[in-house]
Amino acid sequence: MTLTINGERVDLPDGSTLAELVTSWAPAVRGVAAAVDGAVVPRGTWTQVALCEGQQVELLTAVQGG
Amino acid sequence: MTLTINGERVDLPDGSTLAELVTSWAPAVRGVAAAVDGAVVPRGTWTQVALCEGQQVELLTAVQGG
Amino acid sequence: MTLTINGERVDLPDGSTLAELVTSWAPAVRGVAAAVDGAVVPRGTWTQVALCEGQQVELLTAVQGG
Amino acid sequence: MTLTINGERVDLPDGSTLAELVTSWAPAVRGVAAAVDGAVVPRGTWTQVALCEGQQVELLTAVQGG
Amino acid sequence: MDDPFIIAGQELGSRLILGTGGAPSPQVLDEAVVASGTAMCTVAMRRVDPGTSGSVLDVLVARGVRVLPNTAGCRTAREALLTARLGREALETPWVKLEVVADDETLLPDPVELLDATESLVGDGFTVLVYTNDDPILARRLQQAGCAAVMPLGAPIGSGLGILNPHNIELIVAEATVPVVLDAGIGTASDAALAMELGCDAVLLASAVTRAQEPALMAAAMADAVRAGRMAHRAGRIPRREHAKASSPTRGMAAL
Amino acid sequence: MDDPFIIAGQELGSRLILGTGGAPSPQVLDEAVVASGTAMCTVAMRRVDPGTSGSVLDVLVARGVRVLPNTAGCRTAREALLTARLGREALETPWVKLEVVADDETLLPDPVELLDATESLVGDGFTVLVYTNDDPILARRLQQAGCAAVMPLGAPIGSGLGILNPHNIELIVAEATVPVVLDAGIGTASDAALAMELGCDAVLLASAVTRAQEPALMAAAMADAVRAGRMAHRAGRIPRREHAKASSPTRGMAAL
Amino acid sequence: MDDPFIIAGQELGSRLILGTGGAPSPQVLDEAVVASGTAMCTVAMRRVDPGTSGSVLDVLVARGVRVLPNTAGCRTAREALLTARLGREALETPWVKLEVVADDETLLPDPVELLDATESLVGDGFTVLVYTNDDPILARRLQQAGCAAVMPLGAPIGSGLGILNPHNIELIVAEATVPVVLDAGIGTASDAALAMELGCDAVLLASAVTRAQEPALMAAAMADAVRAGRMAHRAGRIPRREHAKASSPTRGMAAL
Amino acid sequence: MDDPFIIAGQELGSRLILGTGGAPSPQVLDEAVVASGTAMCTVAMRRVDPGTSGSVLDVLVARGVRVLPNTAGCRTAREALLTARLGREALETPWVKLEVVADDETLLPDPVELLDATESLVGDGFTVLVYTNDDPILARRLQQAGCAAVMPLGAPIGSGLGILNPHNIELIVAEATVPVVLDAGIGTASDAALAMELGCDAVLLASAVTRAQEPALMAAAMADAVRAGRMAHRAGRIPRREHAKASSPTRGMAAL
Repeated sequence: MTLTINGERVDLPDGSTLAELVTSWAPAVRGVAAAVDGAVVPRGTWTQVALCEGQQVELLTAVQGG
Repeated sequence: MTLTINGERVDLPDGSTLAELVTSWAPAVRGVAAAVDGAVVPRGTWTQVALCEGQQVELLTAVQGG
Repeated sequence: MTLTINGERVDLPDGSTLAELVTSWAPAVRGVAAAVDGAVVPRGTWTQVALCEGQQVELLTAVQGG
Repeated sequence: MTLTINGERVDLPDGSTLAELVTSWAPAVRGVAAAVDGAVVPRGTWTQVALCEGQQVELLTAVQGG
Repeated sequence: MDDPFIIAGQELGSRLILGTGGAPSPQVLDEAVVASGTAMCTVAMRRVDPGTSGSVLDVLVARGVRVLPNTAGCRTAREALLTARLGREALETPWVKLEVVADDETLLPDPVELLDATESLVGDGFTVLVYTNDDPILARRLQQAGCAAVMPLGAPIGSGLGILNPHNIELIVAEATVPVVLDAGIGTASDAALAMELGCDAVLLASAVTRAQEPALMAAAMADAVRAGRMAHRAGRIPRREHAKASSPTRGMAAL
Repeated sequence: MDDPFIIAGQELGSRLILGTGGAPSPQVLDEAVVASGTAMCTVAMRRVDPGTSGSVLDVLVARGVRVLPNTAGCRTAREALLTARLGREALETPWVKLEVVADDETLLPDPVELLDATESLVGDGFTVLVYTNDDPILARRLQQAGCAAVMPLGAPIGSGLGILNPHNIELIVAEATVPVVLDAGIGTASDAALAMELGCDAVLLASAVTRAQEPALMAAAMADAVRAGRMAHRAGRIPRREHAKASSPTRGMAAL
Repeated sequence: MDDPFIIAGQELGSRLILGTGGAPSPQVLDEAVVASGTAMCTVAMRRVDPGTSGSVLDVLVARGVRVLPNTAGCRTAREALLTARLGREALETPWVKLEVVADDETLLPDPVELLDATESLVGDGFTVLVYTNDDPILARRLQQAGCAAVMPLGAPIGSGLGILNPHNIELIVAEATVPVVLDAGIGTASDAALAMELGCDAVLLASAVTRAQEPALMAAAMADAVRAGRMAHRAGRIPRREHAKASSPTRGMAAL
Repeated sequence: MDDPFIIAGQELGSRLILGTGGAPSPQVLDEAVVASGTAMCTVAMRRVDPGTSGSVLDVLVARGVRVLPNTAGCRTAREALLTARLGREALETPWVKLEVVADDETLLPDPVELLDATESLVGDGFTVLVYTNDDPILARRLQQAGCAAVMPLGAPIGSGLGILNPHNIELIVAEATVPVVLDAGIGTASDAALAMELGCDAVLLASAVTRAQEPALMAAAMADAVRAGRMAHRAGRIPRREHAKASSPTRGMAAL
């Protein structure tokens, strides 16, 4: 299936979970937050969240700023 | 009948019109505007506006300011 | 003999020395300097300086300032 | 004879006067002043001032300035 | 020589707008109006006082200056809208100087109510000259809401502190799509000149003239100052230099 | 209306004195002189250049303004005295703008040489208008030495930085026994107005006008600014207040 | 000695809050954090970059400073709310530095969106430290909306212009019911000291330190400056006097 | 970390020099000296008062700070020379803070007498730290005359007006060949920090500390402020920018 992750189109195996995505995508899980289709997904539920075709996923982390 | 004009309770003969009130109240009609119960009453209609018991009338004019 | 010390006329026994004057006049000798008739007199010479009738003596010390 | 006029070495016929020099040198006499060997020479005396070998002559005039 | 000063399509003959508040007498006000050469004066709307005869209008009408009613004293958009409508009715003009202040101590505009009021008055057909703080973003928002002129303060009303933040006034001027009128804070002539040098189109002041020791003389001073500042803005000032630059030639010195 | 501006018994028709240095052409200078309404202009004394025809004098004489020779470029009292004498001879005037600067980078006055020069020139019969720094004590000394006008700087010559230390100018004005002319540093109209508001009797400027993008327009601006500042000074400005003061009545509000 | 600095019931060990933006490297940031003695640093929330290893968090966590996520870059209340929630989720803190700017040129707050966002975030349980302009009325409104700290700018972000309008900062401090943190505009140590002397409870700065030629040294300077300004505020400065007042006794002079 | 502060070959352990005038009691002075961390304090020379016991010297000697006699109150070079000699004799030090003021109202230095006095004292073997106005040329002359430190004022003594003309202080620092000490005018901590940021080597103040409501606390504030200003000067501040510059990354924003 194909999703948009941080603005890039990405192919993932069907049934992938948000937890799997974060692990593969982020250098370290610490300090990372995820939003799917504009809604924040609590860290504790990532393992139960199955991703679907066409979803917009945003993975954010803290950077130097402000 | 008794009305409140510019914050003062005033007795007026029944059937008084706004035009009569303004004439008696204001030194000069020029530069005067009237509001009855919070609504502005156009000058052109003053003669047709009969005042009623208990109404709140505000008669304003221009003064030195800002 | 009579001298002027710090602006005041003062009587001193004949033959008084500057050293004697300073000792009697100043609470502590430390930080005191003396001028006689407008000339600074080095501390080391005070014992040899005999005062004379009519001399102007200034005894200064450090005070809080600027 | 040779003089220094406004910093330049200039040859003049013997017996030249300051008046002659100014006339030949300055576009207009108005607003001109002359100094010979560091002394100001009043305008009225220019015709009587004979220049001599080696003198330093300064001819100044008004220019735009602060 | 100067380009015309135009608000909402109407040309005004002077870049100095005079507030009439604070004048000790109609006579003094009249002298100040004449000396200022102003083309428009503000007035406030207050309850008719049967006792009084004569009015500020007599002075202004006699001198042929445009009368601009304000909404001074209003705290909410609702009050301002009603007061503006009464002013329009009384003075037969759709122009209004919109003031919506947050309290009587600071007399500073309430940004939220001010923006609401601007939208309401514009929607009701008013030509809105809006008194605002010096926030460039609020000024932008007020222009998007359709105001005819944006009038930022230099300092609090009546304070005479001049222009506390010229940088903000420059930012407002830089992106303005309507005339910018420096309103409030002016204390003396050099403040008014500075406002114009910053690029403002006009200056509105009251206390600086009406409460001066000699109002008419100060009014004349302000007229000259506004003209001076406007010309200086257009003339292109010399740059500021950290170091000196001679104004007399350094060549051609005599050897003395 | 204004009281006359008098130096050494001579009334001058304008409180704006114009330095002629920096003007790109005699034509531009002429336009600036006219627009400024000045009654006196400064000139420098330099070596005659046989090549050139025409002179700044042609412009000034044609416009009927008084010519004030300066001693620009002089570093010592001796040089200044000789230069002043040449100026007096060339222009047939005992008036001189005395400048004795310490170096070409800062163009700041040398206080010691300046005081010596003032004493020498006064002794030699000159009417000395002295360009000085903003030190109130040196200004006092120069007046004791007999100068006809004391001319403190607002900022370095040609810097356009305005008046860097208004406090010193106020101190100088407060005890002055001769006219005080703010000389040097003016960059724009509001600077000139401020100088007059501080109590100066006149303003002398060159670069601010001659090097502006539009010299004649800036000259007109300066003329208005000097007049504005003078009137504001005489009119008695309102006090600065930390807090706002309403300019519209707080009583008589409608209950809306 | 000093009274504690408390926001939302939490005491912070330093009145200097450091923004981490602009540091050339984590190493330089680490040195600056240590030198500043700060107890809280801001961070921005941005998309994960798979390439990068290590993070600003490593530095901050290692130094034991509180991490304050901001909403930099947000233009609307909606964006700010979502970004704040992501920051809360990522950093497990309900504290947020709320920024809602109107554009990328001025980076000035949008007053309307900012007030909306404050209400939304407070309603959603956030502890809101809100970056605002220097309008005392907007600051009042933000406090009424429940912000935990109001953080007015001294000048535009990164400008280093210092505090352009101290008068407004004083007005904000005078009526504040929550801590006031001077945020944005600080260029050098004296600016930070001035902020504290005006009565601010703390200073937040980033560029002044991270973009200085020597960030760690400037961080140490800011730490001392904030402490100095705070003490000076509490010590009660001498009044400003127009005239001099001798600091040495005028009596007891010798007759020399 | 900082480079040493050296006058005439002697290193001083602090860049804050404290004037002792104005302290309400020796006890308060002692607390202020300790809190300031100063290494040198000024004293005035006055007639011995037989009545008094104890002296400012007891405090200073006990705290091990260097004592610097001044010539406060002197109006002429002659008076200053005699007073300096008495100070040298009394305190056994060739160092002197030279003051020659023109009057008691302004307490401003008399440039002519000051220069004469400097030449005389240097000729007599003194190490002269000279209190002067902010004229860069006079400062240059005093250095040519051999002073060991030049100490320009920021504002009149005891006025607390801060640094009225930073431009002049920068000019003095730029060409100084001896340490520059900002003396007089400091009112609060940010003034002291600014002095150091302008490049001064040290700050000398009295009233700002001794007449503050809490002298010891203000002394501590000044110690931090001087250190902060010095570090900021060395750290290289960010440039002033007319426009904002983001401190958070503009890339990597989430699409929300």
